[in-house]
Amino acid sequence: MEKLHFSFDTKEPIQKPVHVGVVASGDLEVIFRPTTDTKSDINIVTGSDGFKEVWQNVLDRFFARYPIQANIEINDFGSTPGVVNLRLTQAMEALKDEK
Amino acid sequence: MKNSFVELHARERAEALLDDDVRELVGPLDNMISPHLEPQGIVPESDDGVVLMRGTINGKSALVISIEGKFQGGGIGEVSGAKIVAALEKALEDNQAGKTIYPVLVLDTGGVRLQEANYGLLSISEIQNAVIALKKFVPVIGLVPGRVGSFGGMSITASILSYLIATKKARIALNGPEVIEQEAGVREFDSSDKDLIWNTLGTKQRLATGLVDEVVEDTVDNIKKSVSDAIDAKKDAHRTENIDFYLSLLDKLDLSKKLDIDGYRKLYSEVKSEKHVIDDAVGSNTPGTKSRGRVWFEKLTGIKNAKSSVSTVLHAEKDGKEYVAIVPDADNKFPRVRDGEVGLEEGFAVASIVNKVVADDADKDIKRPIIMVVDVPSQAYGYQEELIGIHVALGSSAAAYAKARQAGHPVIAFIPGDAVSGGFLAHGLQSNRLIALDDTSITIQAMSKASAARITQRTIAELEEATKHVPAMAYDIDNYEKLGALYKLVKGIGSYDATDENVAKINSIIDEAIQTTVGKPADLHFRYETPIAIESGRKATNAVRKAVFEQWNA
Amino acid sequence: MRTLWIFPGQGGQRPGMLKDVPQDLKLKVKELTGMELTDDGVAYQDSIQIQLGILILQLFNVRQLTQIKEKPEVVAGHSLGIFGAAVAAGVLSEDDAIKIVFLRSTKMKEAYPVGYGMGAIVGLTRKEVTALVKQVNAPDIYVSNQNSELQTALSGSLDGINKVLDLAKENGAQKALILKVPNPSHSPLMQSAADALKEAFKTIELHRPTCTYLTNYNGHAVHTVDEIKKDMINNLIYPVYWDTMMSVASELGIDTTVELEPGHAFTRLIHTKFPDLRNITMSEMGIDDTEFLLKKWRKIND
Amino acid sequence: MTKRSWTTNHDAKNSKLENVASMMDGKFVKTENAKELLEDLIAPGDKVVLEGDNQKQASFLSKVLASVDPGKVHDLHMIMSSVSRPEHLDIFETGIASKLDFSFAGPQSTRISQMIADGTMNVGDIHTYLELYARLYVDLIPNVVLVAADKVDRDGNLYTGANTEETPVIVESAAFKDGIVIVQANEIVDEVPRVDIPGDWVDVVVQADQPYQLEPLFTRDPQNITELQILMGMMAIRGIYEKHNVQSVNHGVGFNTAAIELLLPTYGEQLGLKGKIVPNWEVNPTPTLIPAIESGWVKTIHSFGGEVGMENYIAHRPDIFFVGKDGTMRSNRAFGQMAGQYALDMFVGSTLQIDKYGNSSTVTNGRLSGLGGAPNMGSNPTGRRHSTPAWQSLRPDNDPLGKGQKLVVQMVETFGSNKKPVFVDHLDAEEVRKEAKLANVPIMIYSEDTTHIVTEEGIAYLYKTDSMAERQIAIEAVAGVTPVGLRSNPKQLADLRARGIVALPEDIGVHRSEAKRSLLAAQTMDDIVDWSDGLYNPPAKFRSWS
Repeated sequence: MEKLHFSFDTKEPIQKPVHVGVVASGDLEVIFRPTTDTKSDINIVTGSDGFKEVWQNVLDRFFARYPIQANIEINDFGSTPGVVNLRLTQAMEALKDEK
Repeated sequence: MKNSFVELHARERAEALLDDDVRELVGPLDNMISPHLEPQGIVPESDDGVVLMRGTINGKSALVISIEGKFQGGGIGEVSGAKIVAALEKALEDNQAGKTIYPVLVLDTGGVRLQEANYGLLSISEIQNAVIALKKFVPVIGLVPGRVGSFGGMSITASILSYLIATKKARIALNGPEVIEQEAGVREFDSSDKDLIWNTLGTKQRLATGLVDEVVEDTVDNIKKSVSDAIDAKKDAHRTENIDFYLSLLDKLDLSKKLDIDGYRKLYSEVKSEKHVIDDAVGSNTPGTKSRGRVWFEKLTGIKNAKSSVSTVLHAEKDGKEYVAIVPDADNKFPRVRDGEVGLEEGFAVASIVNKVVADDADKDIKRPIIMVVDVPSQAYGYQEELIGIHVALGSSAAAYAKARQAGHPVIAFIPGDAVSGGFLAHGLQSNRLIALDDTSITIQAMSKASAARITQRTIAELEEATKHVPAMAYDIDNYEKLGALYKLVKGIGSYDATDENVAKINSIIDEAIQTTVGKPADLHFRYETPIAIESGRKATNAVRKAVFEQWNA
Repeated sequence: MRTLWIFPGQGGQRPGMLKDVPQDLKLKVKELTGMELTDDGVAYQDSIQIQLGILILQLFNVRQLTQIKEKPEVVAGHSLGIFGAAVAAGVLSEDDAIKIVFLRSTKMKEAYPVGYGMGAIVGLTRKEVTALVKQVNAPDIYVSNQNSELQTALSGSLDGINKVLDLAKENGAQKALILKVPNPSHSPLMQSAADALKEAFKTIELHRPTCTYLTNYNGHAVHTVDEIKKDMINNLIYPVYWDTMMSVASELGIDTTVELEPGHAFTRLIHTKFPDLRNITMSEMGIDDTEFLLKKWRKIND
Repeated sequence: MTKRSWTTNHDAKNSKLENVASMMDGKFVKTENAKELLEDLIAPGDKVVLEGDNQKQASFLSKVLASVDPGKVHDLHMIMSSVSRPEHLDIFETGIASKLDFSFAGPQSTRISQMIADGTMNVGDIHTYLELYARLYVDLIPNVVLVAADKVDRDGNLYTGANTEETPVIVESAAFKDGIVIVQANEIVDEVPRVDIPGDWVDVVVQADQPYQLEPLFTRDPQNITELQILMGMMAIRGIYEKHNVQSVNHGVGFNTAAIELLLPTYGEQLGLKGKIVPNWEVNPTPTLIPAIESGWVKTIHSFGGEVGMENYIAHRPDIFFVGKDGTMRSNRAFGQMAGQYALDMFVGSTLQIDKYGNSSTVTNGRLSGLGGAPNMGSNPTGRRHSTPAWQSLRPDNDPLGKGQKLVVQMVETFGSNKKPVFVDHLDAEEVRKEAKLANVPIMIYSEDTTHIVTEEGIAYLYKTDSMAERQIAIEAVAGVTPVGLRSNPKQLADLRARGIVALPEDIGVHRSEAKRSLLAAQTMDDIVDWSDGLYNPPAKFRSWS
């Protein structure tokens, strides 16, 4: 198990918290919380060691497309980068929903 | 099919059962994760795998408790267990105050979360106690949708629920086939034989033999309707009050050949229930199979070489206290119950005995204390035990003890021997005071090391390494004390040292324990309020309870 | 039904594993090699005790399986395990196997250059590991056993291996560690052992195999004495291509595996690769349960 | 000058048949004489076709062939569309055979790669199915063909039913060029339900000791379909099937295509596409199509071969499938492959690796699995002349002589389940070419034939790119965080989206949160059985327990 931390200088603060996903095998859960910082902090707890660089790439790409300001927590149980991206973008969709 | 319920995650299932306006308690944003997983290199989940949601089911105020089968196989740990118990207790409070609220449990669980073994066992016994109390007011409906199904201690809980609805994608049993194969060998239960597993544990068979009350098609609408109708009809299968039926059934069981599915369906349909009364143990001149439990029972009751109509269950009254013990019988007619395990007959016999004590004292103000003498290496691991439904037997005795305690009988557990898994849930964990001897030979755990290693895919060495970080994983009594559940850990008395002087000492501790229950609520809160529990043992439990109570009302 | 018998190598030894092994096998070891197998914690620090112990345990398992009229369609040994496999295939006698394994373990003990050993990387393909070794470009580092698609061993100088392990961790390897193996097995550095075995095999009579044998050195399915002999002689200087052997076994149509003692490591590997195969591990299931399952599956199959 | 005889082949065949006449009872030979029969009828060096596509195997005859005396029968030149049984390769170890021309070898990819590398086997070449069948009539004309049939009557008429597959094209190539046609029969009957192959084409029939082996190759358990595959299926339906008004399609076997089949009756219906797209299919009767059939999405299905368990369902749906008057399906692999090449709007497949240019291959871990049918159907047939709206939608605006092209869609997740990137700079196939001494790199589908790539990130409309450089940039935009994908940058992505060369889910109105398993019309095999009113009977290994 590995704990990773990343941070990104971003500008668009999110308005409400959002939770997506389940810590199942090959899956992850993602929690967005509004933050007062002018940057996004990402804390990841993952069951697969040695993928720091891949996480960096996934997050670089995500924040390039969605430069949001949020406190993000991820609990990951061995998902592929595709599933990580799916959950992050689903969280973005949930943010836009009024429901 | 379209709109499948089984495909949904635990949170979606809760939302699907409830009408639109819902509110989750202690959800993912509260981040009450299990403190015991990260030290073992396991990724936690923000809701620790249990969703508590309040709302209405077709207008009826309801609490849905939905276990996430996909997180750690739906295993119950300290935090997830405490969430369930706290929510059930608030529902009880509301019902007692006339504010009717119907609890619904969605069981998708392997039972105890092995990485938090003893916390899982404690929580499951506390869940069972809360369900028994609630059933006096409202039906407590259980739903087993599947893929994981319901296994282990939570199947004992399932047997105690008022009404059990399932889909055909679920299985229900106490011991998984892999555990039985590990404990009893492949000829007892071949875990590679998928047909055998599903035909034995699948809900089609469970419906035919009274272990499930309704099997519904896997759609959200069907399932919501069944749950709602069951509530309206105040359904109650009284599954754990079927004791004479099962004791009659066991009398007719032909143990000369291996029981199979057709054989059992035939037997189940033909048995006529006859009243069974199990008399007090009497003295004899032939000693029974040696065990710590037998030694102490005989010394505490003064009955030498005690024997009874059920060779493995002894009970007797002495100085106004009812003693109950489960003991081994090396040549017991049940082949899988020869070392003191709690099997079918033991569960139903203990239930019969305890229910009779409660009935006899029903109109008395002072209720006789019931003293469990606990030395149970485990529940029985056997194919026919699963086929008949050993989880119902253990549920029957757990329910009997809980009802006795809630009726005012002080229930004290004295532990001179082992206290393991389903055996301890059936005969031990429904007591509101736990007294144990400080002897290294005693094992208190959820599963044997060999089985736990196989299920968690670790070597026994890795398992032992983990126990160093998480006391709840440990097998010895000293670590168990750290959980704060014991009333007293008696030092200086070995588990076989039942000298007159030691017996007198234990008797006085038991009497003292009885006094501490007088005038106190008949629940299991004692375990949360001991100094060790508050300071460390149940810190996470108490934090979760506080959060659930605060969030209960919007 | 087509069964594959799997003979594990060093690693699964534990004190007391020889308690059921018949006295005549232990006596054979004493007569043929002068070694007294003590089967305890101290013994299993010594490579000779470990290898001879595992061998006679597997010879006993082969006798047990033969007694219940079981015959393998395919046999596969991992490193030390190939000698048990050769006996099961009827190529090598029990006595010769004991003598050869004694020679092999003695040579391995002698060829004990301090600072040499093995490492393992989990999570990278052989291609990726090979590229890292090239990148480190230090002497005496060889890409060695391939136990599964993403489990590759390294053999050679420990300094060199450690450099590769560090690189691996930065490139997505889940695990990268030094193995508790005292010599650079399965690499050209063990040539002296291969020479000694070559000499010994000159005077050993071998017979045609009664089943298919999967070679360590290139993962082929073979049926000739020469190929099996080559595998036994050169076993220590070539990698064990276990992943390829298991693919070939599956292509030969096997549907059931029986892993002989000790341990169940290789059953776990093949179960991840081919989940539909039925598996038996003799270390957990005794011969009675093994017989029960094989008879039951054979009835379903045929 | 002696007169040249023009019937040398005919005479040779007759003399061979004569010296086995003692074994023959009409066209029939006893099961126990099969070995002797092959030893007499097959001469060393003969070209022998052994029937075995990846489903139906002439398994009795292949076992008998492996048991013949290598002294009598050796150095055969085998011609096999699919190498899938162990004995298919054993005959090369014993010298019975020495040369092989084939198409697919997935189930034996390790052994065949080893044999090629160490020279036990000499490979003529690797083909797609259609070109292999075609060569049976040009430069690979067989001396002997060994095929399998379900039922055979007294006159040797064959009933091959749903599993007709490649039997006709093989038998015809021998029957009319003095090749010897040997048939293994499951059953010898007085009257066959219908004649699939006339007795005139058949020389010898042997009763097999057990029915020929049949693999359920196209069955996919919906249980294993993931949310990513559902998202990609939604994008494909919206961004390709609907956008290009696709009417006829072939689905390569896989979970991506199974997801699309199970999304039509639910997601497709929500989009109002029923009756508007894909009425006509060239595909094996895959069970995951049942919900779409029952909901009225599908008008016709022609199949290369049958699928175990679907027989009864097909017999009850003659309006949809190609069914004989006896009520059972008639498949045809050669015609199916031809239809796949010339008659379809679109081919949808998946692959294990795609390089930066868009070439794809299914070579894995250095092992040659062969090519099969995908390269044929995943290619743009320049010879085709008729047009359809889908083809036209790919026609570049500024090309007066343009005629559009077939849609060839590759669907892949950017990372495989082993967490290795699918998009790579160099295909593993490039190394395999050296090891297996092949003329060409075994590419499954070439870049220029690939019109769309779908990943979990989005769709790249490659046909819209005007240069290889722009094609690479489009691929990079949807290749996630693979080495290829990391070269993409936000500016390029924005430009490609603006010009419609790349679409993310939000660009085509696809909501990622809807990508849930509950959106599938069926989640388990039981659900599919229910959809079929119990007519579908899943093979044992797919039975979902309940």
